[in-house]
Amino acid sequence: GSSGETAESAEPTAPTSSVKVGMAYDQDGKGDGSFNDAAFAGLSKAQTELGVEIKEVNSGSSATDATREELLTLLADGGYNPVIAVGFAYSTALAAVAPKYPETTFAIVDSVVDSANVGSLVFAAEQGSYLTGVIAATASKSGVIGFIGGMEIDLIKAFEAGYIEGAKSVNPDIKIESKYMGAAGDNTAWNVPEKAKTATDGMIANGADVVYAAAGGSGLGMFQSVKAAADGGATVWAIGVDSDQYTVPALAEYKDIILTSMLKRVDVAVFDVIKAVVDGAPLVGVQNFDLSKDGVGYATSNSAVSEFAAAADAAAEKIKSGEVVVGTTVQ
Amino acid sequence: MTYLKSRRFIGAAFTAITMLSITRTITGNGDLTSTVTIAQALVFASPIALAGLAGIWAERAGVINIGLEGMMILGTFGAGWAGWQWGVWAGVLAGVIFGAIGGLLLAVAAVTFGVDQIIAGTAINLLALGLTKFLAILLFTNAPGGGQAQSPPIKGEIPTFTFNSLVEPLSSLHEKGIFFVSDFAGILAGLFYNMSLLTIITFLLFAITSYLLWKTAFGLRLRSAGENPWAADSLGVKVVQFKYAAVVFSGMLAGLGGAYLSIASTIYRNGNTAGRGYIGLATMIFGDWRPGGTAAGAMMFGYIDTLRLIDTGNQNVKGLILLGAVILFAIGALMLRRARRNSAIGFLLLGSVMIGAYFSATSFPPEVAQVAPYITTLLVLATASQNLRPPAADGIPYRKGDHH
Amino acid sequence: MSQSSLAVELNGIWKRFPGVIANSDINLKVASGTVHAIVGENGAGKSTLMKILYGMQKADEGTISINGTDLVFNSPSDAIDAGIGMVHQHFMLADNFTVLENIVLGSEPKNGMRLDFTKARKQISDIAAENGLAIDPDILVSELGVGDRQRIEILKVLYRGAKILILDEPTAVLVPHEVDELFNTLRDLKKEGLTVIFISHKLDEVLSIADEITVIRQGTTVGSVNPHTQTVSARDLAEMMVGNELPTPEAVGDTIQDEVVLKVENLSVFAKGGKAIVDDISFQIRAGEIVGIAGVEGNGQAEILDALMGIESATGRVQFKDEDITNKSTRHRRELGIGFIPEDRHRQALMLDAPLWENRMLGHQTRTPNANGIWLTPRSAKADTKRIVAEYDVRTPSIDVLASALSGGNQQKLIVGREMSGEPKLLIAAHPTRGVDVGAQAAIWDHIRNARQAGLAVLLVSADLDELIGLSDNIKVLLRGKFVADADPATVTPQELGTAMTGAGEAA
Amino acid sequence: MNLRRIGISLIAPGIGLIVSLAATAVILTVIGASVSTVFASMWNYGTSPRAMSLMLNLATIYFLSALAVSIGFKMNLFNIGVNGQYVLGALAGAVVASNLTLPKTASVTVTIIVAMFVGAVWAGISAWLKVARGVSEVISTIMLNFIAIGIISYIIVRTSIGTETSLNIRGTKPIPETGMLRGSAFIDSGTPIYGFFFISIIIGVGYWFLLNRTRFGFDLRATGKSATAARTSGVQSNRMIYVTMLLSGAVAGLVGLPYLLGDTGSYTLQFPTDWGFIGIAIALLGRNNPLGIALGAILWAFLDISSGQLVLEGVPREISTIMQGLIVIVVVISYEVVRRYQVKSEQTNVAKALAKQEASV
Ligand SMILES: Nc1ncnc2c1ncn2[C@@H]1O[C@H](COP(=O)(O)OP(=O)(O)OP(=O)(O)O)[C@@H](O)[C@H]1O
Ligand SMILES: Nc1ncnc2c1ncn2[C@@H]1O[C@H](COP(=O)(O)OP(=O)(O)OP(=O)(O)O)[C@@H](O)[C@H]1O
Ligand SMILES: [Mg+2]
Ligand SMILES: [Mg+2]
Repeated sequence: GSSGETAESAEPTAPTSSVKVGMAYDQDGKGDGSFNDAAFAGLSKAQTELGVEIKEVNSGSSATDATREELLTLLADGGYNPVIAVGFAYSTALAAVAPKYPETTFAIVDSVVDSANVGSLVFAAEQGSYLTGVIAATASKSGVIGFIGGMEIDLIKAFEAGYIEGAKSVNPDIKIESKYMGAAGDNTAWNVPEKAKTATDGMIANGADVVYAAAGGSGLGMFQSVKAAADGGATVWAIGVDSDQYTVPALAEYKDIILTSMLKRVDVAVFDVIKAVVDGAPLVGVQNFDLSKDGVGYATSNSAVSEFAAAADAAAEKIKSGEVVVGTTVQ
Repeated sequence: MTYLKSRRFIGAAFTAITMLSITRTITGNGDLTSTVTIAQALVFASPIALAGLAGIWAERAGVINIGLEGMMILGTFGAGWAGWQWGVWAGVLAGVIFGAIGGLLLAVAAVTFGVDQIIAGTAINLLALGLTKFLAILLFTNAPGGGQAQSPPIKGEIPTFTFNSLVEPLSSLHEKGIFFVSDFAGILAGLFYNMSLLTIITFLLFAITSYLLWKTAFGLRLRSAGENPWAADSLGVKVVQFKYAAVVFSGMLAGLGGAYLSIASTIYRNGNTAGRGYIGLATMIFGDWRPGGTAAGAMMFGYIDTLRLIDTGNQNVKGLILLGAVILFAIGALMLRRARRNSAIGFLLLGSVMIGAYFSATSFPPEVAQVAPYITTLLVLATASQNLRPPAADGIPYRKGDHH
Repeated sequence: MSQSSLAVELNGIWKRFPGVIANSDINLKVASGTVHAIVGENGAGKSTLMKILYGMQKADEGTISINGTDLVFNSPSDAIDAGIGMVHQHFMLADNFTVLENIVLGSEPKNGMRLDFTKARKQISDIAAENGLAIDPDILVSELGVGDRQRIEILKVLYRGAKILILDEPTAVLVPHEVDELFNTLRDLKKEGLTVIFISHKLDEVLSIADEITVIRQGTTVGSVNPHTQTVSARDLAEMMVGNELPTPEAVGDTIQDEVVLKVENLSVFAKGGKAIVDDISFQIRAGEIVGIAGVEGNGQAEILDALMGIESATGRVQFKDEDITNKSTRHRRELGIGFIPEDRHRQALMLDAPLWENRMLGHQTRTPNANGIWLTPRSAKADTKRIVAEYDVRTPSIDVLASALSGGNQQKLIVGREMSGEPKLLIAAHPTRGVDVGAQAAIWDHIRNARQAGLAVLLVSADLDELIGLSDNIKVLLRGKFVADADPATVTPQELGTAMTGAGEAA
Repeated sequence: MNLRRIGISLIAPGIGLIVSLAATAVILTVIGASVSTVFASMWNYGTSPRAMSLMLNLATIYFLSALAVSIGFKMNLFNIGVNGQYVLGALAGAVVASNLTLPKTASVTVTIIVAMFVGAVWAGISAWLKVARGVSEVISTIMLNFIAIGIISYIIVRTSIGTETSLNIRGTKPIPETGMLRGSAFIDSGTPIYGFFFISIIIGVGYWFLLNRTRFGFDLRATGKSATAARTSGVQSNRMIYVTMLLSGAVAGLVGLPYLLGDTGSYTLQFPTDWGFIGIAIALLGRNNPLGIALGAILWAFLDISSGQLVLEGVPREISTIMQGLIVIVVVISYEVVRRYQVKSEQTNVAKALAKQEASV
């Protein structure tokens, strides 16, 4: 397959590089408004700033480890280097492929693959969530806050755990309501904004005035619910996740109720991986994107958050210094 | 007849509220009958109810429509796409039209070509899934706010209505916690709280269906195509035309159900029907191929989903368990009175198990609520199947003059 | 009467189906205000002709003229508009609908969009009262018996204001007093000026009610007789229908042995509502004996046979030789050596879209030559199918063709051949020669007689009284699920038997 | 005669393939891709050794799933519940296999038996509901699919059976290598063909024998062709429903095993859950005939695998999903049309042949 597909190559004015980046998303791929799009943001930044050629693929809805493996193989065979696998679902596949292409640099997001040429990009989501927990608890007047999770899996539970711990560090008596949109294995959990809306409605009805969602596409429902409550005169806030959702065009109409977002800088990590290859010093091994590396954090694009920034920044310092160690499971 | 029916309806409503009220009193959990719960349950129930209603139309005309899921998917897509382009009402229209196309395809395969209806419906589900995913990639990938799996937001909103003068006094009555009265008040208020125009349309479609199918000549002819198409043909009824009309309209309703979903989430997303077409089909059987029962079945799904999601302190699932037990005991008692001892013992036993579970556990995992509607459906069908009366020629391919 | 105008005139009607010519050049004239009977063998083309007249099927050639005007019917509505109504051989009713709904369907009285139930109810009760067809319009049809259903069918037609009434075998399912009621109704209708076209196999009935009789043979009209002016007997009509002398199965010597093969005690079969369809009957059949059951269709014959085969649940006791088989499965009964020729061959005896040789295995799939232990043996099954095809004169180019490709008569021959295979001890047969042509009929009779010689016991149900009398050693008359009389085939005449079957003998 | 029949039976899939290729070509043209390049690269890639190995592996899974569905279809039982049956079967198999310390043959055998048993039990519920309570299997199997997903997540998330198999992935404890059945790499040196590939061939042949050469198979087919005639012939319909449903569920229980024992070694929450629906489609394509199903499974797998190459060409991989959907709908319609034509022409032929015979006599 070498039919001249140059449609996606870099613009003529930008710097050019001979590096070809292959990016493999899981399932339906980008367009989820958070996690996958954050990865894409890093990729397109690399495209414009470094002039690399890019290629994106997705694994489709009934993917198996074998078909994921094949996708990575095709990319590696096609001369793409680095090859970045977005999502922990790729871990088995990558573990099988990476050793066969020692010359290629691979990276995987949200998982650890033990191979000399793989960069494992993991994020201390609990640390970032701790900060949003601090902000939420400080901002809350009612002493009730909420958390909306997508699928009930360990990855998302770490968000919840950090959030709760952060909130309790401010107000030990705070009441936190948590709800997941689907049990583990229920793939619809990421696609049910209307359910997230209901859950948020319920939390607000029970007094919650800050709600944080880590629920992929379902998170939209939280914004809708909070917006509706705010339109009804209540003082309520929503906290976004992954990207800075305050600046996401699709969410523009909810802007004013998005206090902040927990940033999981997949974009930074992706960009770093690409840049390292361009620079000739590939990032391999476990790359822990935590607070100290600015791999997680909170967004400040909504000026309303400045009121609570002091508390959050103080907490951040404590985590960085090791004074506070945030757990990844709900106590 | 009408008098009898309305009396039966009032009786059923009375029993339901009483059982809810008993449960609410024992658990002390006001959520069970609160205004918000009911209002939300209506939102969740509506797309399922529309799918069920779609099923009624097709199957009353003798065509099993297992392609409801696919037609609903087409509806979600149509609404997402047109809603993004031209606003929410265009989305509704496109959802209906896309669903109709799915219906037309089923009609061509099943009515014209006589393909086994379950097979044809399954094929439509497959096709709809592939087509919408593909179109989503084509149309939404580079659109601002869209992605290859989701549309950009739908423009505009469907108006919603709240009758505050009614809701407020009723809601405060609900707070008082009086047996039956408060529960009734909470439920009633739920019907006037945050009611979307689409939900009202759904109600109207149920009323219109009841009227059209059971009170008009048109309905009699349509149903005759599902009961005995050969007899209908011999009386000059244009059976094939009626089947086409019914199946296409069924597609429109399923498409509307899909559009409802997309509009409720303000976007189209791959997979956001989450099997509701199949659930709609189940509620239709549950409801004995009639609008009233189908609406009740859909409401059960919506109600359980709502309680699970607005759960405060994991008490709602517990409440549901108790509610289940109360209902089982009630049915058991009824069976005893009808001298059906074995069934009665079964129900009472099951009820006791649930009571035991209720008192021994402090909370239940959400999976219990997740599967509860499906188990309930199976239980209802297992106890009531013998009394259900599907259209006599449902699923039988019809060809003119083929009858012996 | 011959001067009166013609209500219906059919000229040169042709209708071809794949492999059969159902109607070839049919000419029919029906005077208005008369009852005109059409008779002919099974498959002669009567129903097809009537469906053409009613617009349900289109003739390939020919013209239809109603009251002197040439008309083309594209659908039943056209015929209804022309004042024609039809009561079908198989009732065309929706069980889950009420009587009212069934009657008004297709021509509903309306009040705006709404179906005007009040008006409909009134119209129906008016018509019902005028014609003595009383019935509750709000009851579900599923709760009604055949007599009532027939009344609904007639009401349906009258409700549409039909002036020409087609009745396709209306009496087949009726008990005698219902037949009388029907005939009274028909006479009333005739008095009001309606024209009735009436199809029946019961020639005595035809002679008693018809003003004119047309005979159809192999799709063609072979003649008309006027029973008022000509003296015709049922036998004359029958010979016109068949085209030659009727072969009569002759009873040959007594072959009855001592051994009791089948012993039935107090057998009852109940309908869903608890009504007894078969009501406490007892009888026995010895080896080498043929016991015939005479009765009008629908008096419990099918249920007796199904109960004996273990298909329908029943109370009482059934003993085969020394074994109590009351609670044994159908398969077990078949394996004991009970052959079964059911009434409805398409539904019960054939897999229409399977080849002949697979059909040969049906019902015998556990035994040689079709199976050996759990394994099928297709090779020997095919060889044996060829044997049956040869011995029973099944007209087919090959044993690999689908059963649906054979004509009904040939299908029947295959079934008879199959059930006579493997030396059955007992044969339970319903209408074994129905739809079979004259030559093959005689061959089947010979096969049965030869087997009887060898000790076969037979329970025979047949609508063909000559067949029943000719074959049986013993005839029992079944009426409303009970044996009401015994007849000796050596002495009884078909007329006597017919009388007993209709219950007319009861009073005597 | 037989050649003619085979020819006729190929007409419908042929039409399906042509129509869907044509429709795909139109779509490709509309989106501005080169039709010939896309088809050529699908073909070139799809016939490369590695892709073929992957294809056979995927086809193995699809084949088993379609076989499970078609056992029911043969007697007009619609087992829509293969999804639920196989996920539970695979989970049970994974749990048992991960706790076994037996020699390979014994361990794999036990795993297979457990998976089949669980699949059969789950299907058996529907059989019971149908026979004893008159509940349509279409609805009950769909409900049971939803329930199965709930049970799986409960077990993996909330019981000690589920562990974190790798960062962020929960599943059952890994199966020891002695419990795996990885197969051998004979087409492409790097990609083993599942051991289940051969097992499924055996099952396919067994299925054919069972259906066409045993009494049970005859009873089953007879029930499918005419339930009333079968009953009159001595088939006990209730028993048939139980046996068929249990058998279908048992085969369904196997569907997840090629992947479990050949690849993952653990039932994780990433385990695909929609192979049952694919099985329905392939059973329809293959007309419930094992050879047809095998071809259908390979076609389906070919489209799935080669679409992975398409993404590299900038064509959405979902184009293959559309092709699959179109093939199914066109094929089911053409089958029906061809069947009618066949019946009619056979009737006419018989009549003609007889007329000739008579004339010559
Ligand atoms: N739709 C059809 N397709 C093919 N053949 C048909 C069809 N309808 C009738 N025939 C055939 O046409 C012939 C005439 O059938 P018809 O039903 O008119 O007979 P009939 O005289 O009414 O017989 P019976 O006395 O048994 O009712 C038969 O051979 C029948 O099998
Ligand atoms: N309703 C129907 N639809 C399709 N084909 C039919 C129908 N009824 C009968 N046939 C076909 O019409 C043909 C004649 O059937 P019928 O039962 O009338 O045979 P027959 O004329 O009695 O045969 P024989 O010459 O052996 O007496 C057969 O091919 C039969 O399969
Ligand atoms: Mg007839
Ligand atoms: Mg005949």
